[in-house]
Amino acid sequence: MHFRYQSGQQSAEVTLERSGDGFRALVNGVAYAVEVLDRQPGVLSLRFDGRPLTFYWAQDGSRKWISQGGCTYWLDPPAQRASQRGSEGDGNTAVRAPMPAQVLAVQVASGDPVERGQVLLLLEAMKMEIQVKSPAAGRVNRLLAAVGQTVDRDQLLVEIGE
Amino acid sequence: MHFRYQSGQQSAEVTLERSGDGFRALVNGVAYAVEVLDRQPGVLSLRFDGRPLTFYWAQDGSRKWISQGGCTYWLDPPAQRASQRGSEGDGNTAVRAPMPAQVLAVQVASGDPVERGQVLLLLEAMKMEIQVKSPAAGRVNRLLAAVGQTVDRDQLLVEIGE
Amino acid sequence: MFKKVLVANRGEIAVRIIRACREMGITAVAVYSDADRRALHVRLADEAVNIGPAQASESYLSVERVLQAAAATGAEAIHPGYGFLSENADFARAVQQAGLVFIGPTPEAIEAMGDKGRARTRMEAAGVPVAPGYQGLDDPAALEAAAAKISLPLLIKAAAGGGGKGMRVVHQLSELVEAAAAARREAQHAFGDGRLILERYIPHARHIEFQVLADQHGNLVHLFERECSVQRRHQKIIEETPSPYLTEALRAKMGEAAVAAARSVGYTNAGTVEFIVDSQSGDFYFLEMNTRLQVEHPVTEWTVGIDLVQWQIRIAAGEPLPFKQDNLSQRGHAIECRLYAEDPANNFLPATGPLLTFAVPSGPGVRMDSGFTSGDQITIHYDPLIAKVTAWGENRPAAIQRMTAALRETVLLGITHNGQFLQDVLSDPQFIAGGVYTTWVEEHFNGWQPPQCGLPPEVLVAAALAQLQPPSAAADEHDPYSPWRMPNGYRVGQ
Amino acid sequence: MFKKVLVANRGEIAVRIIRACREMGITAVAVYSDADRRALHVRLADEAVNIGPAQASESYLSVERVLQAAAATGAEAIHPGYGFLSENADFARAVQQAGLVFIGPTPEAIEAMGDKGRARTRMEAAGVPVAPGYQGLDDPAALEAAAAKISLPLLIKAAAGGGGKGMRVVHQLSELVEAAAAARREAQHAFGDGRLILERYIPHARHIEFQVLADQHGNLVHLFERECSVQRRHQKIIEETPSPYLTEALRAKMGEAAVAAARSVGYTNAGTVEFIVDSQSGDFYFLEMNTRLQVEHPVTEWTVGIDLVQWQIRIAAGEPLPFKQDNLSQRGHAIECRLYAEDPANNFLPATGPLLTFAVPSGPGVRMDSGFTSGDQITIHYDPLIAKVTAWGENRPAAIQRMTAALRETVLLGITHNGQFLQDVLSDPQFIAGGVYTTWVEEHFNGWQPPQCGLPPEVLVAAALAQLQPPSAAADEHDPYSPWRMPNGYRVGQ
Repeated sequence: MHFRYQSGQQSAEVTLERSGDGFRALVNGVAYAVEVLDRQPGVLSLRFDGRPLTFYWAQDGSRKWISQGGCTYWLDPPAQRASQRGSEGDGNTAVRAPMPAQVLAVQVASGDPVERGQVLLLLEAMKMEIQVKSPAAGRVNRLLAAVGQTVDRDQLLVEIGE
Repeated sequence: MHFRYQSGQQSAEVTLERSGDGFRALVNGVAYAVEVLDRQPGVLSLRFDGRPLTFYWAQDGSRKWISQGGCTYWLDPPAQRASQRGSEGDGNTAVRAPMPAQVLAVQVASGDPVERGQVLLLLEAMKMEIQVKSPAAGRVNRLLAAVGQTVDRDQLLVEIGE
Repeated sequence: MFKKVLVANRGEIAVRIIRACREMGITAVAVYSDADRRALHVRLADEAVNIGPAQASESYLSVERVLQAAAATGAEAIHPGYGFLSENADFARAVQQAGLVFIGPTPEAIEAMGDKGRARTRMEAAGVPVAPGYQGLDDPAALEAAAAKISLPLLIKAAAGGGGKGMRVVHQLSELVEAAAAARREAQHAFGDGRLILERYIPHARHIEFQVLADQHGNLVHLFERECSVQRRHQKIIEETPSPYLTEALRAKMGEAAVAAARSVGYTNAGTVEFIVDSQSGDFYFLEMNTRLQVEHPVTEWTVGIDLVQWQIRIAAGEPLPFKQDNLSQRGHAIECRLYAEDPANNFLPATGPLLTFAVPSGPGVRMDSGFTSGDQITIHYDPLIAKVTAWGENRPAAIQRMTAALRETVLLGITHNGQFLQDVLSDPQFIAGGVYTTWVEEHFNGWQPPQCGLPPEVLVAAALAQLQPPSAAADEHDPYSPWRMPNGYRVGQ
Repeated sequence: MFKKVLVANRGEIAVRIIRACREMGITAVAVYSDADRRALHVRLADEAVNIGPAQASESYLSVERVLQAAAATGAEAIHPGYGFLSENADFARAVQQAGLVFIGPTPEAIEAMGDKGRARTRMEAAGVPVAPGYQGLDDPAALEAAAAKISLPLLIKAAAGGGGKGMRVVHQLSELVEAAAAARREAQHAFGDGRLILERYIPHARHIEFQVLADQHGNLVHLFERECSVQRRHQKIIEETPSPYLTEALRAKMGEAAVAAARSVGYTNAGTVEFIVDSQSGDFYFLEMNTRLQVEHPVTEWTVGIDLVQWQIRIAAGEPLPFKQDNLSQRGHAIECRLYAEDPANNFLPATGPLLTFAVPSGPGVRMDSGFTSGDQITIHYDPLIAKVTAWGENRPAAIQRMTAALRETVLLGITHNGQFLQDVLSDPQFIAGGVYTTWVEEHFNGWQPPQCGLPPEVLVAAALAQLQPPSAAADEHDPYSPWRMPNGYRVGQ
């Protein structure tokens, strides 16, 4: 059984073979003896090369979250990292939401000239209000946010062009 | 959707119909408004006729265990109560294990005459030893337990006949 | 005692209050917005009433809707928790006028402490130290005259509000007028009230607060301090008691000041007097009084052995406190860590998402207060507080060790949170030495990034095994203990 | 301090000790039998060593195997927990001879207290009250002569053992010789030692024990009492502290006796001196000393504010106790309930099976010590103890209320257990009044049956909804909060 994972820049390959009561695992070519101690929905306890370890995991779409010993990891299927940030090389400067939020106010209109540092929008989340400022002087080429709209973190709000 | 359950002597019928965001439930002919508040593996929270209630449940073969408000219930599919105790009307007196245990000693042999109160076997479970005594005078007609054997609660150990 | 209490809140504090009611044999009524229709506090309550849409202003902040819910369910008293309507004197008054009991202080006490400017005046009169400063500064000339009498740096604060809004630090007199104008605009915008207070700014200040408890029969005690200097954006992250800073003499002095402050406004029920302490000189100054239960109340409960929520309810029902100041003492040390849905590597900005998996720590000396379980959602509508982990130990090092172990056991998948950041603070030598102050996190953890955990082989193998289908039952028949044979039940933390 | 400790036990106490090690930065090594290959204590430990088959005699009771495991892992000390090898002087000696540290008293102290007859003699010499009685009664004439000097009823006990084996109550002198012969046979069979002790039998006796703690530098203190009179088959079910029976004067007297008892055998580490108290007269008598950690130690930890397991380890490592008797006091009230896998409606006989679902209570003042999680199996091989629930409250009624709420929150599906029985005991007026004694459960709950919960409609509807398949995702797209849309994660107790 072969599995491939990607996490940020790193990728890895895992092979599992049944071996006695457990498994022989190959991770990037290195072999480990693994036994499943316990298996419950979302929890997995292993004896990994003799060490007992408990993992909590959850699936969110194609992403796997795993927690062990106070550290959290996420694993994606390989080659899934189609650059979410898209094409920013078109001369426009993208202004994105720094947090998931509701749009409280939009203080520019499409076509407006803007200065560097000028407040473009007000966002609010969890009783906290923040100003989204223009990172550059230019013109509002696209305005993709409206008052009352809910936006995700990193969602494109405004494109500033020349 | 129709469901039928049995618990000991009691049996009941449940009908569920989707209704708005929730369900209309009919239990033995009486209607209740039900909304599912939360649903996780083994846990179910309902708003039942306006009252929030959380249930924990588990399935063991065909038996459903449910816990709510400090009480535990078990539900079986209907007509499944084929008398586990079997035919005891054959003139024999059945001697059953009062607890799950390992058989420590068998102090009678098949065919032996026994007196009322005579120790037939010794059982041990969880560091506790108990004597299984004959409920009647008679003869050991069948001996179904051997030293070292693990027995369930209510498992037939000996039949005492005339 | 009340038969039925309405809990006008949500999240962990609603759960906490519902638990207290259950232990006291009181029926607990929850209220909820549309976004909280399936929330834990709703699932745990005996009854639950919808009070409007997700926006707090139309649900949890609506005096009318909350009172309607109380009337509809026949609740005799309302516990406001913290936040929302808890420090709203009009609400407290409306509760009384509806013939119900407000579980908290009188509307008059709330009002007396609600305005920072007026509270400052009252505290001075009561002999409680306030930071050198002035208020009622309407024109630039008065401002400059006042500033000249205080040594630099200066702090400009809004008289009406809190939470850092309308606050400015002035290091040079030349910045004064412009800073004041900006602060006034911000205060006017946020509170509809542009009045300002000018105070000496205390660098390396510690935030140390005293819990007070008072019945309706004149008994008023303090339950010692909580050190709350580990803050980001003026919000507490880690609180503990006893404070590693206070000497016995200073503790006694501040405790007396807290009692005097509360007594001067005829305070009843639970409240907290917050002080700013100059860590160089040991001088302390009244900051404000929170006229309600505090988020961090569990560390006091651990060390003083008093159930604050149960006493809030008993005091509101008219019971007298059975103890005096001399009967109270602290035992051991307790710490609280706030698990926030936020990204410490992104200026601590809020994060939202599903709690796919939420496993809580257990074991002796560990307490978890949470308003959520696995499967719940954290939305943009409310507070980022997911849960509070508190740990008690025989002394401060033991409490820190236990808290560290508890945080390592806490599992929170599906959402960005500050769990790793909290672990880093707990292991920081300066924190361990007790030498922190309110701007310490900002200065010391500026640019913080989560430690690179890498991709250890065991995690990759676990991921593969997690997605592996169990073999047929027959395959493991030889092993009566095989985990693949286990029935598929509910399971809890270790 | 030790770098690595081997925990020679299983179940909740192994988990408890592993936790203490983790908090102290010590690597914890678990041992396990074949039946426990996947047990919680194995999953939680840093390392784990198989020590043999399911039978305890060939695994957890094997001195050789445990020492081999310690040698193989490089452990410096062994914590024996309770039961198994914990009161085996030969084991303690073998540990020392292997150059390791036994976390417990000296072999000599274990031996001095291990034989009831010899311990009785030593206690008399140390001025500790023992019940009027005699030992070394080999022939019927000596027996009758001794019996004539004690008032009826009489208690015959095995000198070598415990746990009720070889025990007989004699109400008439005419029964004496035959009862003694039967007791002697039973004792010979169980302990290989037929020696008997004859004592006055105390009806309506209370079992009250004192926790002691002693370092290797001569400091010896008691940590107050535990009332353990709620028993079935000589095994404790519910324990609490303070005892509702003791006056301050009697507490002080018994505490002194406990300290004298421990000091007379040069006791070190944690131990418990058990007394029988005549509830009519208030007279108390030494029963035995348990030279190990006790199951019910959490109630002492709650009220005294001392972590007993951590101190056991520190004492074994040579640390001195930093407190004296006068520094110790109790705060509030704590109760423990033992959740047993047994059928209270079937003479409390053991039950086995899977823990399909095990949800533990939470909230302030509640602690759960368990050796199992959902999916684990309870087998016939070991103890019926599934978990211990402990609750702390400001006073006894508050602790009882909290414990009742905690038991109602505890979910244990798939196995017969005593959870409902415990709730019934807690709500019994005689228990609430504090008027119980060691035979009270047998007398008062004889023929107990679980209350008929019936089949409420909500339970039937929940069963149907539990087996209902979620609708297609599309069906609930209009509801962003639909529980059917929730991802399928792990979830923990409320």
